[in-house]
Amino acid sequence: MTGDDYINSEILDEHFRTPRNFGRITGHDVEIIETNPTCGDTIVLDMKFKGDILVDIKYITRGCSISTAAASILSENLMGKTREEIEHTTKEDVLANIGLKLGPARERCALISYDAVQKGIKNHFKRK
Amino acid sequence: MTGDDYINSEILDEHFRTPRNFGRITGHDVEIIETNPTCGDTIVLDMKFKGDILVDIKYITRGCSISTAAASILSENLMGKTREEIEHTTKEDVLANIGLKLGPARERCALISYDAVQKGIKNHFKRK
Amino acid sequence: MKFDEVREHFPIFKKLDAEGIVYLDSASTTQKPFEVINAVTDFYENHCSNVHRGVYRLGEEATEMFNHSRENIGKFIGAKDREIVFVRNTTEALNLLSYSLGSTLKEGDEIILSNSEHHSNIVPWQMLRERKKVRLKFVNSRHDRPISPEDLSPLISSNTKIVSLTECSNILGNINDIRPISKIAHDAGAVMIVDGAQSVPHMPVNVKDMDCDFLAFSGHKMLGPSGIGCLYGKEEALEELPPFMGGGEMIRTVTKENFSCEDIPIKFEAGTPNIEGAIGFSAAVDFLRNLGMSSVRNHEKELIAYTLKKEEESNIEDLISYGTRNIEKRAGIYAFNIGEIPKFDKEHISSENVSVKIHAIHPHDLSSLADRTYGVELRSGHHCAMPMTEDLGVSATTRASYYVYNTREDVDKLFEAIKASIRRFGF
Amino acid sequence: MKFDEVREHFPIFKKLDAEGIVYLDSASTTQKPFEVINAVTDFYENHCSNVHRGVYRLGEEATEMFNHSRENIGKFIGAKDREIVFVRNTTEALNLLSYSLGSTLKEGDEIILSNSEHHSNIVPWQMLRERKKVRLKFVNSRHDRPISPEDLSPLISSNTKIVSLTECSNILGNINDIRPISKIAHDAGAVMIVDGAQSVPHMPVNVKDMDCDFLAFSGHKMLGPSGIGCLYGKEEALEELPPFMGGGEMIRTVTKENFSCEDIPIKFEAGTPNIEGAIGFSAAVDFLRNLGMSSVRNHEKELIAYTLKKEEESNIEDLISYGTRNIEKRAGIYAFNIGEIPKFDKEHISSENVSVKIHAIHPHDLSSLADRTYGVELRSGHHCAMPMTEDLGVSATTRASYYVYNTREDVDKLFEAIKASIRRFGF
Ligand SMILES: Cc1ncc(COP(=O)(O)O)c(C=O)c1O
Ligand SMILES: Cc1ncc(COP(=O)(O)O)c(C=O)c1O
Repeated sequence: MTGDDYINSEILDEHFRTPRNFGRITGHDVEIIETNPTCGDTIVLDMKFKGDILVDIKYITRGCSISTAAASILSENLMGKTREEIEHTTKEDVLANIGLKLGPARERCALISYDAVQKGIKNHFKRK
Repeated sequence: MTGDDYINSEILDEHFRTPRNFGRITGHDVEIIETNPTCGDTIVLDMKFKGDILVDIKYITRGCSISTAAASILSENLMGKTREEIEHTTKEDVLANIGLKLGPARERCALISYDAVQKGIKNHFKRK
Repeated sequence: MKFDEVREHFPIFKKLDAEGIVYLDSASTTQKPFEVINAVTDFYENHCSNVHRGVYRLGEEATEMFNHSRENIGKFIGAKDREIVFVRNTTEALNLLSYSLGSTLKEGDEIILSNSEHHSNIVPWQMLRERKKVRLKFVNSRHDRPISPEDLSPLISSNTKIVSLTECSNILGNINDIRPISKIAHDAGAVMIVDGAQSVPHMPVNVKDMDCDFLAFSGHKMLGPSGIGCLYGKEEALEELPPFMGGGEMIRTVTKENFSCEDIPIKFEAGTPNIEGAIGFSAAVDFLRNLGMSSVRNHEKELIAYTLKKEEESNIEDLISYGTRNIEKRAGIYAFNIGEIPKFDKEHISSENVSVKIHAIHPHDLSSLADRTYGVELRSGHHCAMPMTEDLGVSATTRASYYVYNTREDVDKLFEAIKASIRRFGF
Repeated sequence: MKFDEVREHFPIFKKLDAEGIVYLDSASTTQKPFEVINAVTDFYENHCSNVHRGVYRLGEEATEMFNHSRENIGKFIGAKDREIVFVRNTTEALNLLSYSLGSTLKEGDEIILSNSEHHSNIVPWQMLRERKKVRLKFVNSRHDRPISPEDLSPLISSNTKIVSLTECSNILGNINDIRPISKIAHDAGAVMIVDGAQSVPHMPVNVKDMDCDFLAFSGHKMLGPSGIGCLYGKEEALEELPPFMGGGEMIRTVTKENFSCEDIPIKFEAGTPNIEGAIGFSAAVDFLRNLGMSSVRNHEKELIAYTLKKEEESNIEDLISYGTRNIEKRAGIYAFNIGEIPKFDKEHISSENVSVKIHAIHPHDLSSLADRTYGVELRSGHHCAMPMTEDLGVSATTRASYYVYNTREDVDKLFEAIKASIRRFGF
C-alpha cells in the first residue's frame, strides 16, 4: 500500500463512512458469516436471488475501513448481476475497484466480503 | 581429533590389534548390550563380581579401532576394582587413558564400553 | 555494552532510521544484531556440515558448535544441556508436550489454562481434548492484574494433570509470578508448563527458581533467528516422556520391526535440526547476557512507565489501554484502542456501522495510519489471543511492544502517530 | 552459469581449498552459495519482521518475500503455492503425515515401505502402528537394482492405505521410478507418499509427472538453509487432512471452547515459521534452476560413472561397493566397504575380533583416516538406513556423495584416500 493512496482515498472514506447496502435482509436465501483470521474481523452477508439473478445483497461488518468500504463497493457492483457474472468476478477485479495498492494483510481485509459472496453462491446453488 | 595423534597412536594400534580381555565370560553376573546410535556399532560386555569387587570383565565388539581399543584399555583398568571405584571413574578418565583428542562423534566410540560398564554396575547392584 | 550503544549493533536501523521507521513490534519478532548475523554466516562460510554423525573435521566443528549452543542456552535459564530440546518455536514446544505428555493422559483428566494465553497454549490442548477426552479449564483473570495463585486454586481438582500458563501475556504485558502457581500445581500432583515466549527474552528467568517442569521459548523473539526455539524440561520429566516425532538422530537402533530411542534431549529432535539457527540463537543469548537481563528488564520497565505517563499526560479522547498499571508486574507491551469496537456477536447483530457511530478507529486502520504518517510500526488484531480479546469485549486492539533497541523517542513518536491518526480518521 | 564456475559461488571453498579439504558428504547436507547467504542476511538487514499479520511496511515486505518463496519453490516441482507446506525438514513432513493422515487410519490398515528407506520414512510409521494398530509391510529389494512395480504388487491388498517410498535411496543411490509405482498404489485406492530428500535436489522432479499425493524434501540438502523443508500435497489431499500442530497462524478463530482452521497450506504451519529459511530456500531453488536440473543430473551422472570406472581400474583388494551399476538409475552416491564387517548378531556372537581377522577396515576408521590423510570428508555408519545396512549384512558402510560443486579431481582424491587408509590400517 502506498501511504498517500490510503490516507487520501476519497472512495475509501466515502464508502466507509456511509456504506451502501449496510444491514440485513429479512427472508434472505443465503447467509454467510466470514472471519478474517488475520485480525478476527467478521462479516455477515445476506443474499437474495430471483432465479440466477442477485436481487438483494446486504451485510454487516465489524471491521476496518477497508473491509467495510470493500463490502460496500462490492455490493453495489454485484447487485442485479447473474450467478455466472458473479462467479466470474475475480479477486483482481475487486482490488481494482477499490483502487488502492494494498499489502498482503490488508488485501485480506478487502477480500473478506468477496470470499463471503463466493461461498454464498456456492452454498445457494449447490443446495438446489 | 588431531590427525597425527590418531594416525600414529601406538596405544590405539596395540589395543585394537590385540585387544585384552576380548571374549565372553561363562557364568557372568551381568551382561550388557550397548549400541552406538551414531553408527550402529555394538558391544556385548560381561562382568563377574565377588562382593563389591570386579573379578572378571570381558567384551566382544563389532566396532571401530577406537571402540575396541577403548574397551580393551578400560577392561585392564577396571579389573579388580571395587564397585565404588568403578562408579567414580569418569568419562574424562576414560578419554585421558586413550590419550587422543577425539571429536564428538568418535568420543562416543570411545565411551560405548564405559556406558556399558556403568549400566552393568547399576543393573547388578540394584538387583540385590 | 550500554543501552545507548545497543542500536549500533543492529544493521537494520541504518535503513529504518533513514526511512524514518520506528519498529514497535518486538513482541511479534525482534531485530537481529550483527553478532547473530555473523554467527550464522560464519557457519555457512567456514563450518557448514551436518551434526552428530560426522567423524571428519567439518562435521566435528559443526557438532561442537551445535552442542555448545545448547549448553549456552541452557545456562541462560539455569538448565543443563540435557534439559534443552531444540524445536522450531514456542508453538512446537507446546505441541510436543500436547502429543507426548498428552498421550499419557486419560479421559476425564483436566488441564488448566488461562484466558490470556496465546493460541499456541490453547489450540494444542483443544486438539488433545479431541484425541483423549480430557477437560480444559480456564483461569478467567481480569486484564488489569496478573494471574494470582488464588485464581488458580478453585480450579484445582484431583483430576488436574497439567497447569499450563504464560509467564508474561503477549497482549496485556502482565507478568505472572510462576513460583507460587507452580507450588499449587505440584501440590496437586500436576505438571507445571510455562510459556516463556514473552518472559525469557525480557527478564531474568531461572527454571530452578520458578520450579516449572517445562518451559517453552522462541529464538526469534530474543534477537535470534526464526525457525529455532527451545523446550526446557526437567531431566527426569524429559526422560519419562515418550518421543514425539520419529526419524534420523532420535533413534538408537531401527529394524523393520521396531526402533529404540536415543537419550534425551536428542530423543525429541528427529531429522536434521536448524543448525545455524541454534548457533545464531546462542549468539543472541551471549548478546543479552552481555547486556545483563536485569538491565534489559529495567530498560523496558522505564519505557512502559514512560508510556503510561505519556498516556495520562496526553489525555487523548477515547484512548483506552489494557494491562496492569503496576510497573513491577508489567512488561514492555502496550495494547490500546481509540474507542472500543465491540466484539462481533452473532446473536445480537445490530444494523449499524458501529465504528462510525461510536467514533472508534479500527486497529487495522490505526496501524496503517501510524505507519503511513509517522512510520510507526504497530501490530493490530487479536495478537493470537482471541479469548482475551473477546474477554476485553472488543474485536481487536493495537499493540506497541518494546525491546532493548527502543528509546523514549520511539514512545514519543507513538503518541504523535496516534494523534495524527485521529486527526486523519477521527470524527 | 557453467559447472566450472559453480565453485566460485560458494564462499566455504576458499577455506576448504586452502586446508585441502574435499567435501563428499552432500547427501547429508550441502554447502551454501553466496546467493543463499545473501538472501538470508538481506532479510536480517533490510526486511526483518514477522509474516502474515503485519499491516505496516516491514511486515508487508516480509510477508511478500515469504509468499514469493512458497510460490517459487512450488513452481520448481510443478506445484501451486497452496500445495506447499513449510516444515523443518523431510522428517517433519513425514511425521506430519503419520500424525495427520495417520489419524484417519484404523486397525488392520496397511502401510507399505521398503527396506531402503531412511529412518524418517520408517520410524514415524512404527510410532503410528503403536497408536493405531496398523500393519507395516516392507518391499525387500536387492541393493543392486531400484525398486520396481513388480516388487510392490505382491504386497498390495485391499487393506493397503498408504505406500510411502523414497525416490532415491540415500545409501545406495538407486533411483526408483515412482510413476508406475504410484499407479499401482492408486489403483489399490492407496495414498502415494514420496520421500524426495535425495531426488528433488539432484534431478528434475515434477509432482504431476510422478503423480504422487505427497512429496517431502529438505532445503539444507539442496543448497538452502537448514531448519526449512517442504511437504507438497495435492490440493484436495491437503484440504482433507486434519491439522497437525495447533497455535498461531494456523487458525481462523479461537474461543475457549474451540478453534477453526485457516485454509491450506497455513493450516499446517503453526507458529512463527522459519522466515529467513524459506527465503534462503527460494534463493537456492533459483540457483539450481539457473544451472538447470537436467544439467545437475548429468553432472552427477558423470561423477558416479567416473567413480565406478575408477573403482574398477583401481582394483583395490577387498573393496566392495553397493547400489545399482546402471548409471541411468544411479545418483551421485557411493557407499562401500574395505572388507565387510558382518552385522552384530546377538544369537551368534563369535569370540573373535572379526575386523582384524578378516582384514576389514571399519568405516569409522576409514573416514577418520580419509579425513586425516587426504582431507576427504566421508560419512560412515548406517546413514540412517539401518534396515538396508542390515540387509547388506554389514555393520556399517562408508559413503561418498556428490553435488554440483564436486569434480573429477574430488573422485581422484577419494581413491587416493582409500588407498592411503589401507596402507595405514591394512593388514
Ligand atoms: C532419503 C532421505 N530421507 C529423509 C532424510 C531426512 O532428511 P532431514 O534430516 O532433512 O529430515 C534424508 C537425509 O538424510 C534422506 O537422505
Ligand atoms: C506468549 C506467547 N506464546 C507463544 C507465542 C508463539 O511463539 P512462536 O510463534 O514463536 O511459536 C507467542 C508469540 O507471539 C507469544 O507471545
